[in-house]
Amino acid sequence: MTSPSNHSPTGLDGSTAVSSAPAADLAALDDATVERALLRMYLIRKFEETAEASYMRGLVHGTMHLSIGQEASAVGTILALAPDDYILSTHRGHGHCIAKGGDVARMLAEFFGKETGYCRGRGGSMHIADVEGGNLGANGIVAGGLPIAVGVGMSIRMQRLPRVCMVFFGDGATNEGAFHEALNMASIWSLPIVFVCENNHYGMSMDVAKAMAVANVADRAAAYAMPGVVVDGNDLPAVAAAARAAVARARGGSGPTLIECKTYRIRGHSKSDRNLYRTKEEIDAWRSRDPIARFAGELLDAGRLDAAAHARIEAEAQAAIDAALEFAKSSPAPDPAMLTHDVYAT
Amino acid sequence: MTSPSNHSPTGLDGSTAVSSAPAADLAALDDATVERALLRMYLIRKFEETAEASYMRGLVHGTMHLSIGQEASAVGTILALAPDDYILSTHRGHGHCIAKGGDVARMLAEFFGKETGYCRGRGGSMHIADVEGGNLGANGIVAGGLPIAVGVGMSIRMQRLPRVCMVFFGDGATNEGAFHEALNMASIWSLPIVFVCENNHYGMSMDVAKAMAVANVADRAAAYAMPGVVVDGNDLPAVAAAARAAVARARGGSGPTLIECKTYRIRGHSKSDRNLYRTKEEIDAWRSRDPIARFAGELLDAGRLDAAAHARIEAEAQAAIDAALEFAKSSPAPDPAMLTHDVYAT
Amino acid sequence: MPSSTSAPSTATVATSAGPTGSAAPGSGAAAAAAPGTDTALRELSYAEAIREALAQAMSADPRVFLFGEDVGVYGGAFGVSGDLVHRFGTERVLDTPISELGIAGAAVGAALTGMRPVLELQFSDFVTLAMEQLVNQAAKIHFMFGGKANVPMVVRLPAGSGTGAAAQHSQSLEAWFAHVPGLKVVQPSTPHDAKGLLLAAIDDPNPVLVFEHKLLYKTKGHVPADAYRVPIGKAAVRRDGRDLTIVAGSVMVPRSLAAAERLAADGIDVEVIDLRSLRPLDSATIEASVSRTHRLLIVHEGVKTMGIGAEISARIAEGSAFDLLDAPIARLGGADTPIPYNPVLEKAAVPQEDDIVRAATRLVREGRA
Amino acid sequence: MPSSTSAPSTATVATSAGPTGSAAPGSGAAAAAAPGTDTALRELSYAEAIREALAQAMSADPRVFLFGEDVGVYGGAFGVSGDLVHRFGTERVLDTPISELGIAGAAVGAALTGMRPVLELQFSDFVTLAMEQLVNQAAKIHFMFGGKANVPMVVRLPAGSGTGAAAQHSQSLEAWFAHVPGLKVVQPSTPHDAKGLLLAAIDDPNPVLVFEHKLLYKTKGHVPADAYRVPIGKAAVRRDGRDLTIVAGSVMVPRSLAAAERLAADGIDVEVIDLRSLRPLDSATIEASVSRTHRLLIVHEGVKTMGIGAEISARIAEGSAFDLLDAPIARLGGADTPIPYNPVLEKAAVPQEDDIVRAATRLVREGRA
Ligand SMILES: Cc1ncc(C[n+]2csc(CCOP(=O)(O)OP(=O)(O)O)c2C)c(N)n1
Ligand SMILES: Cc1ncc(C[n+]2csc(CCOP(=O)(O)OP(=O)(O)O)c2C)c(N)n1
Ligand SMILES: [Mg+2]
Ligand SMILES: [Mg+2]
Repeated sequence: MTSPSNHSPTGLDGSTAVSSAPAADLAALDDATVERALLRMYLIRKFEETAEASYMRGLVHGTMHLSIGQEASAVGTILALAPDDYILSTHRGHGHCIAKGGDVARMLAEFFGKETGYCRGRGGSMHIADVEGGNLGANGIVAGGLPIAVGVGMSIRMQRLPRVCMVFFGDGATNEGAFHEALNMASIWSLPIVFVCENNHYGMSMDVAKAMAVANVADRAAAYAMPGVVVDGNDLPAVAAAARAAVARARGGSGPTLIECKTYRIRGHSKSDRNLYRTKEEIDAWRSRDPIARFAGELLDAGRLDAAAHARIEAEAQAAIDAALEFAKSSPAPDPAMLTHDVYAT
Repeated sequence: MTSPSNHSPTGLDGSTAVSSAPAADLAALDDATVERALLRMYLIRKFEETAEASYMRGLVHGTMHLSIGQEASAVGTILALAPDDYILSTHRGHGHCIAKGGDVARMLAEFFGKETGYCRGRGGSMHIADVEGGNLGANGIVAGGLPIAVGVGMSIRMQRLPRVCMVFFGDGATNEGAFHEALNMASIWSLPIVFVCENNHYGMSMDVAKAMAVANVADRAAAYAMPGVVVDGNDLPAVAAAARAAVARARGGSGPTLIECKTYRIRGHSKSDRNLYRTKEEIDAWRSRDPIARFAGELLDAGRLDAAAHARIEAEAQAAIDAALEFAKSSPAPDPAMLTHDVYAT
Repeated sequence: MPSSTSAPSTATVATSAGPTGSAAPGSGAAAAAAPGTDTALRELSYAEAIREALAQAMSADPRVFLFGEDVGVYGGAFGVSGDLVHRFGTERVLDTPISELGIAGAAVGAALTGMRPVLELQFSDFVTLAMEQLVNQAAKIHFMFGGKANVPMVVRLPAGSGTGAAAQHSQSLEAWFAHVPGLKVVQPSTPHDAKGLLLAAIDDPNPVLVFEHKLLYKTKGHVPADAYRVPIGKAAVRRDGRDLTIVAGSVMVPRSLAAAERLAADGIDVEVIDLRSLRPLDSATIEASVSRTHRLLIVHEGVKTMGIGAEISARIAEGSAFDLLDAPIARLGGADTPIPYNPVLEKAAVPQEDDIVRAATRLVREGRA
Repeated sequence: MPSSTSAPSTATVATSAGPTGSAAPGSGAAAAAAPGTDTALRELSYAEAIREALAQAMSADPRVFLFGEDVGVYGGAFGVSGDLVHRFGTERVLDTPISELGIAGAAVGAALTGMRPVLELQFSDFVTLAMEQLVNQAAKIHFMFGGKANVPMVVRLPAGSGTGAAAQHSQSLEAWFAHVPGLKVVQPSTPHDAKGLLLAAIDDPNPVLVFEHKLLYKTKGHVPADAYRVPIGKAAVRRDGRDLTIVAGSVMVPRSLAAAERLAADGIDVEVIDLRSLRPLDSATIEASVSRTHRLLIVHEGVKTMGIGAEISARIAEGSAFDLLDAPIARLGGADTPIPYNPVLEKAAVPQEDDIVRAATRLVREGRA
């Protein structure tokens, strides 16, 4: 089967989303929270667009994995976390970092390989970490963060901290052995972990429907006697509601939850992607469910936001990214003489 | 929790065995088959006892993993296979090899490290393979055979052969990532594989109830949209019935099945085991469900075997093992000058 | 037989088969060869050469198949498999889930039962997930089973730095596998060898790891149309010289050849040996060269400490060339660091042409690198 | 400062700290020390010494915990953890499922967030399943994150052959990790160092791999009661000598010391250096010795090709000792084969005392091993 499949967004592949009460989900978020959520979604979108444009203009090298279209998943889940909770992110991790409160200037500086970047130019896009902010890092290895999350959960438990660890991964990552081992250990030890699968329907070119035999990644939670929750990943209030429940469960000592956010990656997997495995129609159908436009629309409809405030938020995001770009460009590069410093901690 | 748990054999941990028709399961086996099954069970038991005694007398070095108490699982499943079907075995693999028709003399010679052994003394207990007989080898790596089975299944499929691959593993192995990756691939590609989990309730000292959160290993099959079957692993006809169904399904192109044989390891995990993690009562309770005595008893009760035939079969097994021991002892050791031969195929 | 020169890393490298590198005539059908092509002029890229080898092997032998992540319609992360799925179908060019341990084991199982699998690992760094199957199973089964089973499988591993992919996507781990009896390890540096070594690897009854270099995929060179083999275990002299032997592998070969031209202009006459195979290691070719030049510089991208240069240095020093050395053997290898993201640091982390020129000059002029 | 002799592999090895091995006074509470013991006579086995180090570290620091397969009530596959679970409870001596990749990653996560995990892998061979987390994550996080996070974790790995456990349970893979910047690798040969190096490893802010040897677990030696540290990165001279330097690690140290006694009776005076750390490698101590003895024999159990001896040989030959060598450096290492099951073949596959005596004699008498 080399023909691209069609993942219609409307049916969510026949699965039922957890939230059947969209109004209640939105009502559960206070005004400050909805503004913060919208701002962060815009920050992510504009960050990704700026990263892409910088790449196209040859300002950065390497590769990048953009999360355009997946903003509600990153922001909605992390809304449920406290500042000292932990996250572990993925190769497609810019959104998680911003959602957790990361500084877009230090992120973009990292993308530009600068000494002022989060990783002082050593890590780049795939390794951005904001350890002080609770972001224990993006990861270049698919499913690489999952076993690490188990250790973070153990650490929280042994230190008797009221924290939670939220770990992100894609649909493709759920076929790695690491996924299985991690979910099993988290479950038998009732660790305070929230597993968030961002199912964007493809692992690179591999259709999730060809890569696994079950309809939902969340169905796999049963193998660990863990709650598995499917949520419309482009619906911010719904994602936030699912995450709140899972975080409360984890913090309360009742153990981990697997949340599956059904969403879609609008851009190619990385720069080398020619989109041979999917149709333009499929991409367009998902484009029409843009999570930012949708959330903003709901807020306007519900009278929770007016057009002026919306414009102000978008402009604030744009200004932050513009400043970040300036910062990134003008920051100094690392000193090559320092090449082998920071290999070992002292 | 350092106190040993108690796995009562009667309740099978609350799970329901697949077979609710014991009489029919037995009736499904013809006379030649029941005799063969009983003979092979006795061969296994006596092989293991002889291996153990040889070890105790210092005739062999290394370690060994005995399957005493698990004979019905090995013999019952493999009864469903044709001679050119494949098996992949485990560190606790003597029973599988014998059940597949392996020569006990060449097995014992291998255990003694002799040139006449299946592996010419290079492999030992943990690596006995009878490639010509369709036994692709025991494996020293827990879950090591599972990914290999996927390749065997692919090979069968691509060569358009009517064969099946049956792969064995323990309960402990199901927590390895390899288990997950293998079952997933077998399922998405509908490969002709039968996965047989011999759940003897412990992975070394680790209680299966502590190592996973679900009641049955078979419950994990759901994560792969694969049938999962729990069977009383000490009930030979029931095991055989479950295996026949799974083999037929695989051979018919309908894909893999996960069979879980609930059983018990009567001996320690290996020579170094002091049984600190389980009670004498538990061991005794399972001893009373000895699969060989039970099957022989059923046969006698059902009039399928008389005492004389029973005695003849047991004696035949004993004679074969005695001859094997003689063969093993008197066989030549490998020539040390050949040390680095057979590292590469030519 | 000096080969023509080459510019730094991405330039065309002319293929000089060299004394030990004469290509054996291939046996398989040259399915992908353009008929009537003048083979003397026939140029392919390294990626195209690999694809041609795969196509020829699959056409000639129904047991051969390719599988891995995104090798199908995507055409491979580096475009190597390209259109093969359209030519051979999805069964023989099979996309897999992201399960490196599982697919490595699947290769073992298929090889054990009569197939000739070729597995692509998307980046060689991910071999860290497949070590169990490669090292404990593939490498040992023939021996552990007393010689009664073979595991004729090939693993292709895109390796190396220089693409800005940072520490987890830029490693050069090939030296590990040279430590594992039962495996063979090759590392082609030219389109010619990329094809010929891959075909030889597919023929081989043992597991063979083929380390390809990401920076070489687009380099072009002469590739004959027939299904020739390049023998595993034979190094190739790429350039003759009197003053110094440079042994290099993979992308370090074009860099060393470029350095050699600059050194020639400075009056230093360098012999360049392309290692090609790491296991078995062709010490004889190196030793013969060193007996003539009396000086040895080894260049590789993998971390210097415990890189393949350590073994080469140790072997040459303990062999008959010991008494003939006019200077201590020198090694250039990767710095003692993960590969950094920043492009300037990234370049500084592995030997570049300038480093080779500098080390070679010192070794010849000052007797020490 | 010649140490006392020792019989072959399983005999008691007297601990001679040697010039570079002076133990630093420890800081932790000596929880497990028998009060009032005369420390000069205090003997423990290698396994007991490790257990004592774990107990002292756990008593002194609540961040330290031990986990792995069967480390709890079973007491560890080789009895190393013994009764620790009864002393520290099941949270700090934690049995895990059989999930090597997962538990290695768990160590990374715990270390990243303030704990000091000590992970036991049941056999070092199973590290093949954990390479991803150790090599891509643990080793690189500090660097990839620009120095802003540490991964202070310890992995204990029982290694080596000699127990009849065959090819998948007998490997010596430590050389691989010496190739990985970001990791530290140690390999104690005595009970004294087994304790001191483990305590140093637990203190270290970096990931440290401790390769223990199965044949050494029952060997006895002097172990002070206090929580002393043996510095990582320092070799120890175990025996002074004039004619030849033998560098050995792990179980090859007692074998080399025994060989040295036999050689002494034959008039050959051997200096024996215990490598102790593979990364960082203490070339200085080796170089200093070789400058005095002018001959070097390296002995290790891991496969000779690409074993740690290759790096040592290369470093010494390219260093200042090059001109001082009276004979080529020689290496004894594992044969080019998986470890066989048959006990005679198994012994033949790795260096034994006789092999060391033979190689040393030839090197000194004939100038070539
Ligand atoms: C272990 C490993 N295998 C393969 C890759 C190459 N790779 C990077 S991202 C990716 C697809 C991942 O798919 P998914 O988990 O669904 O995440 P997505 O990219 O869709 O966000 C692949 C195959 C990798 N980085 N790590
Ligand atoms: C990858 C790996 N991890 C650990 C071991 C050590 N080990 C050998 S058998 C065993 C227990 C296996 O349990 P299970 O799968 O239930 O099989 P059983 O021994 O009960 O038959 C362990 C931990 C191993 N051989 N391989
Ligand atoms: Mg995806
Ligand atoms: Mg078990």
